[in-house]
Amino acid sequence: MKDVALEWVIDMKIPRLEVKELTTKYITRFQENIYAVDHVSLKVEDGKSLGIAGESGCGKSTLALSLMGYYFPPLHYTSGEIIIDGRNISGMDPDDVRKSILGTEIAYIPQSAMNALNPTQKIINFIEDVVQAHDPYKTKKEVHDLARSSFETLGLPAEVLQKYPVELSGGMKQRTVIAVSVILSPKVLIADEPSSALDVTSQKMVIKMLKNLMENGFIKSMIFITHELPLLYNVTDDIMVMYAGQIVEKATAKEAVFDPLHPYAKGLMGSIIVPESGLRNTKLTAIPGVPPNLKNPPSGCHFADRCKYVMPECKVTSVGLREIFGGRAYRCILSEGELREVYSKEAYQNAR
Amino acid sequence: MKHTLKQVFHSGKFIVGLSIFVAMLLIVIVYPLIVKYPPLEIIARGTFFPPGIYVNVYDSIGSPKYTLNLDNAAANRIASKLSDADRTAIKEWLVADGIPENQIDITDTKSLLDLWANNYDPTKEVSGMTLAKQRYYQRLDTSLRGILSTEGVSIAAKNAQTGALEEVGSVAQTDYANVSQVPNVRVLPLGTDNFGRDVLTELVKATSVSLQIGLVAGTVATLIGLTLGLLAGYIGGLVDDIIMFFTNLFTVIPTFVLLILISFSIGQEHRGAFTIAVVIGFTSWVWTTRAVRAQVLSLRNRDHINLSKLSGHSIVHIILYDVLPYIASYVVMAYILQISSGILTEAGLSILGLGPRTTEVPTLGLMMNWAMIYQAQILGKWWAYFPVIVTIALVTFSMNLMNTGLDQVFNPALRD
Amino acid sequence: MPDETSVCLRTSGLTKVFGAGRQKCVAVDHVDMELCEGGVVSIVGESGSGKTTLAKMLLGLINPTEGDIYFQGKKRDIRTQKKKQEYWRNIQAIFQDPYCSYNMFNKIDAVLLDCIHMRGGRKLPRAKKTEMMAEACSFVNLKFEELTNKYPFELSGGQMQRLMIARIFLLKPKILLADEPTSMIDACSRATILDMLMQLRNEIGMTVIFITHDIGLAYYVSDVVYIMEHGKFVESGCADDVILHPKATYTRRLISDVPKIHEVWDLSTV
Amino acid sequence: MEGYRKYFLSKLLWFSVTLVFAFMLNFILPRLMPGDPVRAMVSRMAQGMTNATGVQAIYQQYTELFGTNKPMLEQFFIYVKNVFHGDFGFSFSAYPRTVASVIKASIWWTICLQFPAIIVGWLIGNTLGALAAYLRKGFDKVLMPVSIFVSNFPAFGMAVILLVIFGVGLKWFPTSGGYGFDLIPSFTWSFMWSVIVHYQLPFWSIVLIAIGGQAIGMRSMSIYELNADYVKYSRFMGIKDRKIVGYVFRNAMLPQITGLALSIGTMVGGALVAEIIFSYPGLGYTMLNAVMGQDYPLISAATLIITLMVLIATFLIEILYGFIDPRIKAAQAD
Repeated sequence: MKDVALEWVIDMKIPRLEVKELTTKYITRFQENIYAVDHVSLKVEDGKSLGIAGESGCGKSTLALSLMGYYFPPLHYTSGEIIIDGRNISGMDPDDVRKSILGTEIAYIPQSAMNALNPTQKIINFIEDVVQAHDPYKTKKEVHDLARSSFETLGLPAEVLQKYPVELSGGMKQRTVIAVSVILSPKVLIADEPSSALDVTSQKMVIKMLKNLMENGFIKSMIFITHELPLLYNVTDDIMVMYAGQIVEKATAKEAVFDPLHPYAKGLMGSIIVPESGLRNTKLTAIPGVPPNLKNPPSGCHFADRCKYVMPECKVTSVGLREIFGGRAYRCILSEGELREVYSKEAYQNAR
Repeated sequence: MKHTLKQVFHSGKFIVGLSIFVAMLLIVIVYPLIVKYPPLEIIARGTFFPPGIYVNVYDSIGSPKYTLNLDNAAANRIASKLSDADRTAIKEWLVADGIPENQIDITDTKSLLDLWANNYDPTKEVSGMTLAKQRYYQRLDTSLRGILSTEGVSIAAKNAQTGALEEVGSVAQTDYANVSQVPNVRVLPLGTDNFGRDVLTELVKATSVSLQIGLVAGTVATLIGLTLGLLAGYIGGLVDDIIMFFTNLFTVIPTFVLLILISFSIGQEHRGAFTIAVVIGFTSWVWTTRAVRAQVLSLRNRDHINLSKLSGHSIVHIILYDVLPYIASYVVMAYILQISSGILTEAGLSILGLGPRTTEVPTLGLMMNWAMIYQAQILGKWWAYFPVIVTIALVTFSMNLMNTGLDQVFNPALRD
Repeated sequence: MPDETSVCLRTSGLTKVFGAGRQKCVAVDHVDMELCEGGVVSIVGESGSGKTTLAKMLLGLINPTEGDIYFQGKKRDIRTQKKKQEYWRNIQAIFQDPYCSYNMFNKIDAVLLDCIHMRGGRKLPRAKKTEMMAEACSFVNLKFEELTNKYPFELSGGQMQRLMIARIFLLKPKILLADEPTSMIDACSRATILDMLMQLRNEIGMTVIFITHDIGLAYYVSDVVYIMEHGKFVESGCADDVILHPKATYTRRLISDVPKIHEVWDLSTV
Repeated sequence: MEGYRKYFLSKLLWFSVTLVFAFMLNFILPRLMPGDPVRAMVSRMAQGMTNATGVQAIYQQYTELFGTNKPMLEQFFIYVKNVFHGDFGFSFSAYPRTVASVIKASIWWTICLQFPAIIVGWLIGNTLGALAAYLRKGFDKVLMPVSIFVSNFPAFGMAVILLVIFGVGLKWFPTSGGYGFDLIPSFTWSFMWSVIVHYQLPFWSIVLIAIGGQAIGMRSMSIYELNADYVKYSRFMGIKDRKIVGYVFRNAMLPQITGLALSIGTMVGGALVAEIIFSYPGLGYTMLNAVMGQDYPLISAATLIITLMVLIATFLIEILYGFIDPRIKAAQAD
């Protein structure tokens, strides 16, 4: 009994995935550095899912790639730590990461499942390669049994295994990719826009599958990346908003959507469109301007140029992430109270 | 646009290709301005004179004489007369005579002749030597003495009245003529060919003709290919089906074989350089058509075309301003390739004897054909074929290098 | 139902078939629709529903296999280039992908000048043209002075789409067909584009046909909504009715499958 | 399998259509010559012949063969019928041998020389191109320009250079012929050895030419494939780089097979010229002799045979391609 209790305590204490001040960069053909992920820290605990939101080019997809701890050009690791189950993988030998982390500890679902599978290989042969890359002594039969049982549990027909990717429909392909990703029962799943290329019905099926994976304990935690905020709100427990390579807001899904603190997050949430009554009476928020070029990011707040509430010091002082009560955090020079005051004043004026 | 052009000129491959090509072009243009010999004039009686400076012997006797005392003159003279076979034979005799082998260096003419002069004794019997071999050594000895003589030679002329020879002058071994004072000197940097023509002058002319053939063939092929590609891609439907039917047909039917048939059917007397070029052009449009069609197909559904239509522009305007600029880079690349393959095809045809008729102008292929017929490659007359191969290779290489450079600029995926 | 005079565009039995034989594909299947002057109409459908094909037929970019289009009560006639030009003075479009909508070899001035010329302004003095272009740019919050001698691809996606609206501002057509004008644009620039479109509609009183796959967006912008499935309209009507009280199974499924934030998104229905 | 059958049938249909067209070209082109083609032919070649009865015999035989006095369509059917019986008439230059016997004597030399050479060149070229794409840096920097240079090197140039270096200079291999002049074709060791030795230079000159173009094509294909999404995904699933490179090369190689089918015609053209340089007793050399001897029937037959060979080779390659690339099956199943 005591052991169980202790394990429970440890489980609570040590997050499944912890990232500390991770910075990665792209090196272009012209040897320019683009810091697409800039000192990002995050924590995901067991049974929790984390969503990452942001507009295109904010670095959310790069963050997904960077979290794998396995880098290839043009993406390069710069600094920071990635800790999975207490193991720091950022300093590990790439081949060790490949063998003992990828697919078994942490798995990835790519943005475009359409092209994620080798077109000239049957699904089952790819699964064989995946399994044998981690355990070369597994026999073909064992792999086939594993694949079949795993596909059946996930509600996919076993015939899919004998097919080539081109023979599958878009939604089926995406679900197959998810099934392949979790074949080695990874603890953490990183899904990068897994459903944005699909129609709404297939999207719903994919989301349902992911949620089932979480609920049935196939995976312990999930990081879900998308630009579709309503989707994110429905899928994950927590939401992080990224802007120009940095995290600007970190909160529970509900707080992030209905009570954002950072001016950018506020704008983003104000632009949500869902087919619900009352939509026609809301005024959508627009944020003028474009995100900064990450080749030479501004020295102060990255959002300063587009911010409605900008002050002269915003452009010069670099702003850190402010942690507030309840695990929330945001990146702004103003305090929580000051921000709320600004927002309520604005709402009052709009109402008049 | 400007930016892309700048990128093109930053591509190393393109620059190297362009430099080689421009250099060749300059030579082809400038050389005939300086050297005005007719390229197909037969100047040599005999085949394959090696490259060098040809000095008129008659004129050099008549030109002012200078006496130069040069130490190695005699040795050089002997060295040039003494063949390798003779040297080995001398060594053989000397070894048989008992001289240690390591003391004999057959490349050192002076010491070899010294040893010979000191040791050779025609009367001496060497065991195992045949009579014939003995005779050979005796003859060798006599001729060596002749070479070694320090006497000059007399020049005699026939007396017009008596018919007797009279000495009119003499040439000493130390006499020199200044080449620039000899009235008749012909430099043949690449010797002469099988017909006795100056290879270099012929080569320059041939390069220019071959480039023109390539240009005509390339232009014809590109124009046909561009037109058909645009029609097939832009209009689509039945037009596309018909054009693609013929395009696929001519892709599979080997062009070269088709060319052989056509060239032969035209007949020797009708085959001029221009005709051949046009025929080559007419048989090689397939690749351009394919490339242009593929590009136009992907462009056709781009919204800028739709927008242009909505702006009320005519089909001609749309093709000229909205389609052509986008495919221009591909067309230029295809054009470059067509020119270079046109040159190669002409050469291949000519080697078969189906090139332009031989009487008017040389082409690179014809030069190759002549060299092959006269077996220059077997006879070791490298100057008759090697410069031709190098020229063809350089032309096609430079063009393809430019093409690869362009490709890397326009297809970013191929960059490193 | 609107009376006959206010209908500016009507289709009857509009059909488009691609291919033949076994590859035959009916993209648009006997579509009837009516468009009232000054209204905003949305056509909502998933990819492959035929909405873009329908749009292209309405624009006169492709010919229908069957059926007719009536423009301002008369049967549309665009058989000659001249008549086409006339028709296109009345109907214009904004396309989905701003990066593909411009000829990258033409400068921004050329894009706008084209519109002035199309409205018959070819002979206007240079200064007048510049003034018109500057006015159009300022309408969409762009500075004309900064745009001259620039190419469209030097702008951001949102700016390019705004330039498209400036184009419409100059052309002042009767009907604007917006084919997913915001789907390639970030959410926070979307509102700007939509606001500008609506403002322009109010100013010049044009009719807007909004083509989208996003049923929420359709609800937000339009008065009338058509729901399209496999080339057919399955439901149509006033936006509030269709979205809040859908009748067709397809519409109901479509709406229930879209994630919401105030209402519960029921995953069990898949 | 259904999809593949459809693919096969469509290819077969296409092959037949091309075949008919090739026949027609071969039939029509000589008839486009001004004047009576048979008269022109016979009078042209009669310059080189002294045997007056022979000339007359040939003239008779060709009016028969071409049926010049009959309507075009009938002429065509006569022609096709004769070709199917292997009857191409008499050769002018090798009279009284028939064209069929001349072709029969040389066709195997060409088949045994060119197709192995093209396939070996294709294999080596693809391997090098793949390596260049994968290794990059130094290897690529050297291989690329060399490939461009070699692939654009004239086929005859390569042949001549090999001949001069290894035949004339080093004397490792004989410079001409398919076997020693003093030997009679037979299954003896000395004859076989002679054939093998004579085979080397023409073979390698064709291989070298084929390598360059294939290497360039394969390099671009591989670079394209290396950037594909499945590469990233496979990496993140922990699959070893070496295995992923295997996927990439397989996928890049498959389109190269179609590339081979498309370029085989061009390659054969170059290879014919290489035969000429080495006086190799194949169709290329036969064709040279026919040109020199103004032997029209022989040229016409040789071009037809080569076209047929290329068509069949293309057809076989495409059939093979459809069999091994699953993407084809899927595309056809639609």
